[in-house]
Amino acid sequence: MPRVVVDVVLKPEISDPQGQAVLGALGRLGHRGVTGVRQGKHFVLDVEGTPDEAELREIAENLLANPVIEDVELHLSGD
Amino acid sequence: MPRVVVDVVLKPEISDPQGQAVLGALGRLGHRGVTGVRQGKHFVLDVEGTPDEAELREIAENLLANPVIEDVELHLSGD
Amino acid sequence: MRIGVVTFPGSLDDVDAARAVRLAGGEVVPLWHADAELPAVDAVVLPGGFSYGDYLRAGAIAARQPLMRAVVDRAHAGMPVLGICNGFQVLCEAGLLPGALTRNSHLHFRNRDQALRVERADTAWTSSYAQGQTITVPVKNGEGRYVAADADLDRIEGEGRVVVRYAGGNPNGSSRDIAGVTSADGRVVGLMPHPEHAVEELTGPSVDGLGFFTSVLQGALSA
Amino acid sequence: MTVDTVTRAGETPDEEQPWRELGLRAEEYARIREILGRRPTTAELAMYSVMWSEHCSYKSSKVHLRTFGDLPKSEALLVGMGENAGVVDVGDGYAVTFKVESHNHPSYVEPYQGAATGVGGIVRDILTMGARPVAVMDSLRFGRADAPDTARVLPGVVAGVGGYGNCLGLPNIGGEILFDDCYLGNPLVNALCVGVMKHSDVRLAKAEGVGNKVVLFGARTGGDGIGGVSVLASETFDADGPAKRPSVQVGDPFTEKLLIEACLEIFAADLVTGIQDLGGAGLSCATSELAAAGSGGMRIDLETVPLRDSTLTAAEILMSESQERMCAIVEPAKVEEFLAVCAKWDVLATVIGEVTDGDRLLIDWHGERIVDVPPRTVAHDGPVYERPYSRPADLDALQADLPPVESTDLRADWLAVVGSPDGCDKSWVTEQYDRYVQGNTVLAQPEDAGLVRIDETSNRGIALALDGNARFARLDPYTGAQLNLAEAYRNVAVSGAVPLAVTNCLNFGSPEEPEVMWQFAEAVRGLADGCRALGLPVTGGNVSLYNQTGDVPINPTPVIGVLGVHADVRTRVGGGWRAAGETLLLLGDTRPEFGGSAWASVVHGHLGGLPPQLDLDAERALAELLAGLAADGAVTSAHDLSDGGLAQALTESALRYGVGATVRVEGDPTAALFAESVARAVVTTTDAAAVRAAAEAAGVPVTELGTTGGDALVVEGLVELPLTELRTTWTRTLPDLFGHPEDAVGAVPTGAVPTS
Ligand SMILES: Nc1ncnc2c1ncn2[C@@H]1O[C@H](COP(=O)(O)OP(=O)(O)O)[C@@H](O)[C@H]1O
Ligand SMILES: [Mg+2]
Repeated sequence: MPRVVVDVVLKPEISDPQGQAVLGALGRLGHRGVTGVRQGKHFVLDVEGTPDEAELREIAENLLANPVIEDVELHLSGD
Repeated sequence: MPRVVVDVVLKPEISDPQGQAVLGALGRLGHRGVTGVRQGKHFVLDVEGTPDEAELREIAENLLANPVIEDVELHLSGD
Repeated sequence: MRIGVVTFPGSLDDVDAARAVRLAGGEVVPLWHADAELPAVDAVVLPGGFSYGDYLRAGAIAARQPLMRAVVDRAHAGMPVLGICNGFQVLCEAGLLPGALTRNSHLHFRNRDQALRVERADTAWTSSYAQGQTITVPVKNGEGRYVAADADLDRIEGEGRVVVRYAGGNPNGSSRDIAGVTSADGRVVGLMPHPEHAVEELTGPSVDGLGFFTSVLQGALSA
Repeated sequence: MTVDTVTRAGETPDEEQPWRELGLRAEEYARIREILGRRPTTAELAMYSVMWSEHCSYKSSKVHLRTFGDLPKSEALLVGMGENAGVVDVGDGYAVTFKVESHNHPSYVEPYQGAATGVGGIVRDILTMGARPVAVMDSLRFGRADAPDTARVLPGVVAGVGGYGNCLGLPNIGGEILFDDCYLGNPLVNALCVGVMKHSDVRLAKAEGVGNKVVLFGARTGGDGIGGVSVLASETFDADGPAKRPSVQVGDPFTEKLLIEACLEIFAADLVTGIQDLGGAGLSCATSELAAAGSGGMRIDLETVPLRDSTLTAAEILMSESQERMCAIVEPAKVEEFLAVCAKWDVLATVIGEVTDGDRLLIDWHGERIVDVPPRTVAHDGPVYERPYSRPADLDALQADLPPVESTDLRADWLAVVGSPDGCDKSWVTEQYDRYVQGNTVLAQPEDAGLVRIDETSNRGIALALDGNARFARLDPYTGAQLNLAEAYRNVAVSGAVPLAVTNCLNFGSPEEPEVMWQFAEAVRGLADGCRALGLPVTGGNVSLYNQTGDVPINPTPVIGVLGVHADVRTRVGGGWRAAGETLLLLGDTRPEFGGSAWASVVHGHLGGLPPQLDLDAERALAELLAGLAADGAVTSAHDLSDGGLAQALTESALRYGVGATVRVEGDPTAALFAESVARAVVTTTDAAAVRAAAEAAGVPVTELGTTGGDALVVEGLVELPLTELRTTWTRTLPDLFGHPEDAVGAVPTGAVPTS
């Protein structure tokens, strides 16, 4: 597992002004088929040696994400 | 296809201070197994009606990303 | 001479840009982002701020507003356009200027009085300066790091498109100390520092910024 | 789930209700039942519980704050305490409103968003008065600068203050940033906003006119921050940190910017009869306060409130503290135009109810009545406690523990004081704030006061300073509060402005501790007495209690803001020396006063004795002198003496433009350099005789200190400090702790991974 992807998204109950702004822009540009946008962060980590899932989960959940307002998705498979 | 995911990453030749800062912090916290970090953006779009791949690609490549410095990955399958 | 100053939702320095135009002797025409038509103006200033909150990318959403299409068309026809800070970001996003502006290398917003070297004194917006002159104006941004692929930077430099460079320290990690660039015809200029905040002794670190506005006015007179 | 209607509440009087979980006490719950003559509905219970929380009802502090209302009437005061913010006449038909507010607990839980939404909240308070916000300031307290948690909290707070204020286009013109162990588990984030309007533009939070519409505008209502501010601000954190995490809110400064522009256009077109921001307690607060202030009642259809989360219950909607929302009362004929202005600015606006001729606040949910209350009982008739208070048992011992009085190494002490986290250069912080936007900032940090031009033609301006020395207040809260007032007053005066009015943010520990309550009562009494002596009104303020970790309260921290008016900002006076060969004069008297001083703290780790002696007559004389000198152009710089004494002031003035000085001091050198005696300032002039004459006429003592020039600070026979050495010591402290921005990357302190 040389490459790990972590997606960080705002918890559903937290407002997402960035996603709202993108949605508004899409509407004004005539892309009406998109009805919702949430914006998060996407991290690509290069990992060396034995992959330790617990450590990666710890990194993702407590460092890459702000656990107060964000959830994470860990994709160990790489891309 | 009600949900489309778009990941936007900096082109490899553009430096990524955010990823660098994360990497530095990880090192100081003792997570030495991570040898590289790149930070990008992660969009989750809700799409209604017929999915039009060309339109989504246009949105991803020309609005969600800046083609001068960024590459995009479009995941039509949703999550 | 009538100079349009555009207000986008989230524009902040539009009042300042307008004040600078007036102090330089120009007539200000306020422009609204949502209008499709560009009224009769001789030049346009895109001011600083956080248009659309700078959500997505700085300047990205503003660059795709109706009025910007008209501005792009007129710019291609030779109308002078100045983009300051967020306005510079808009011009890059709109494709009028090369390169892109990204998160500062130190990841902080930074506001300081900044020395700049004028590299081109022959654009529509810098003719009041002497080439090589050093001026001091405020810089204030969080996403002001000018970047492009190396080959593109070489081309930009080779074509003499760098208008101003940071001197005495680079505040944001911009490639090759680039603070501002111009279009091939020298009519469109974008820069991260804020000349409109250096137009009065009372409120600025200098009055060095006034030259940007007098340049375009004099250019129009002599044209 | 059945809706808990008013009818149902009447039919099920004995149903169990979670009043305790909502923070109410048994007698408070009983009182609600008594007011209503039945049990409250779930929605009513929600409203009463948030509105009767400490944060919203001031139930512990009210009896003391009344003292401010008893101050003599001030001619300048147009709107007094009790409104969202007080309004002061600053001449030429201009009115100014300003207020400082705390966001301490949210900033500990989530530093960036807590600080950001703190700025957002105070800006809406100012906007609500009808004013255009023109500047912000921030007063910050953190734990020891090298403590690991400070590395987590400080960068986030600073980025949050900057991130929100910068995006609104409000220049940050000053503040404070100080460190002490007592704030480690409880940082303080106090934000100030000031706004300007014409007299005729003053707006009040009042629901008048039967049939007028209630319009909610701004962001959608979500589930974030339900009970957030009020609950967070009304409880003590235990040593393990906060338990309540989800009440954090994410600020959206862009929406707030649009809200500001929309409101100003709405005010200009005279489209509202009353307006209120939504802050702590959200709609519960806005509806009950608007209705209580009016002559009639109000009826709301709660299901019309635009939601971000469709699963919210009625009670949650009423309690939600979602940011960036406002509520207006609009005449029916003006509703269309009102909505059009909002649409122009992309601001969502919805008619949610109307003003009625009854005297009740009625809230319906899909046609069923869920709230039927007298609005005053929610908004104003909350409990009032006369909490017991007693002088801290350790205070006598503390005051008897006298500080050292003699430096054994003046040079080392000097460098230690100016290089300490409290004394050092704050550019690391202030460079993250936009000071230039709007183009009217005449003075900002590192000047003693911020100064903003409010009229480009007449050059009229306003000055502001915020000061809150907590060591003095710990040693003697009565005097400490007055010393803070005196310092802010003096800071405004050195700029050449005339002090006019006072705001405050009182940060204390738990009011349930009698010793904390005593500190609070003493500080309020002190501030009131100080304002009376200086002839200044208190226009408003904020109280933040429960600032403690476990059972250890913070040092009492009354942060005092003083507003001044400057008739012609072109005559403003800055604090830096610009030229060599000018005469340096010290105004005021120095005594060997070291209690609570920076020198005793930094060099000796000592806190004890009494704070410096207060002298408000001397402050007044000094302020009047400074205003006169500025107006006459008689001085080229002025800097007040406070924390760190003369050594600190000389350092700051010299390093500003890199001009040194040679000075002589008389008497005890430790006192001369480090004492913190009040009512002092250093000025430079090219006409010493004129300044002397003016000072003598004003009864202000003058001492000639020396002459500016050279590239060192030389105190003859005592110390010589090259400016380069001083500069290195003064500037490196915060970057060494929190990262040198020059190091392109990887300079982020451990534990603070910046990913936003
Ligand atoms: N958090 C802050 N925000 C804005 N300005 C600040 C902040 N902290 C300090 N400053 C500015 O730095 C300068 C020095 O601060 P300080 O030593 O506390 O001033 P003073 O002694 O006049 O109270 C002042 O101009 C003050 O306004
Ligand atoms: Mg001061």
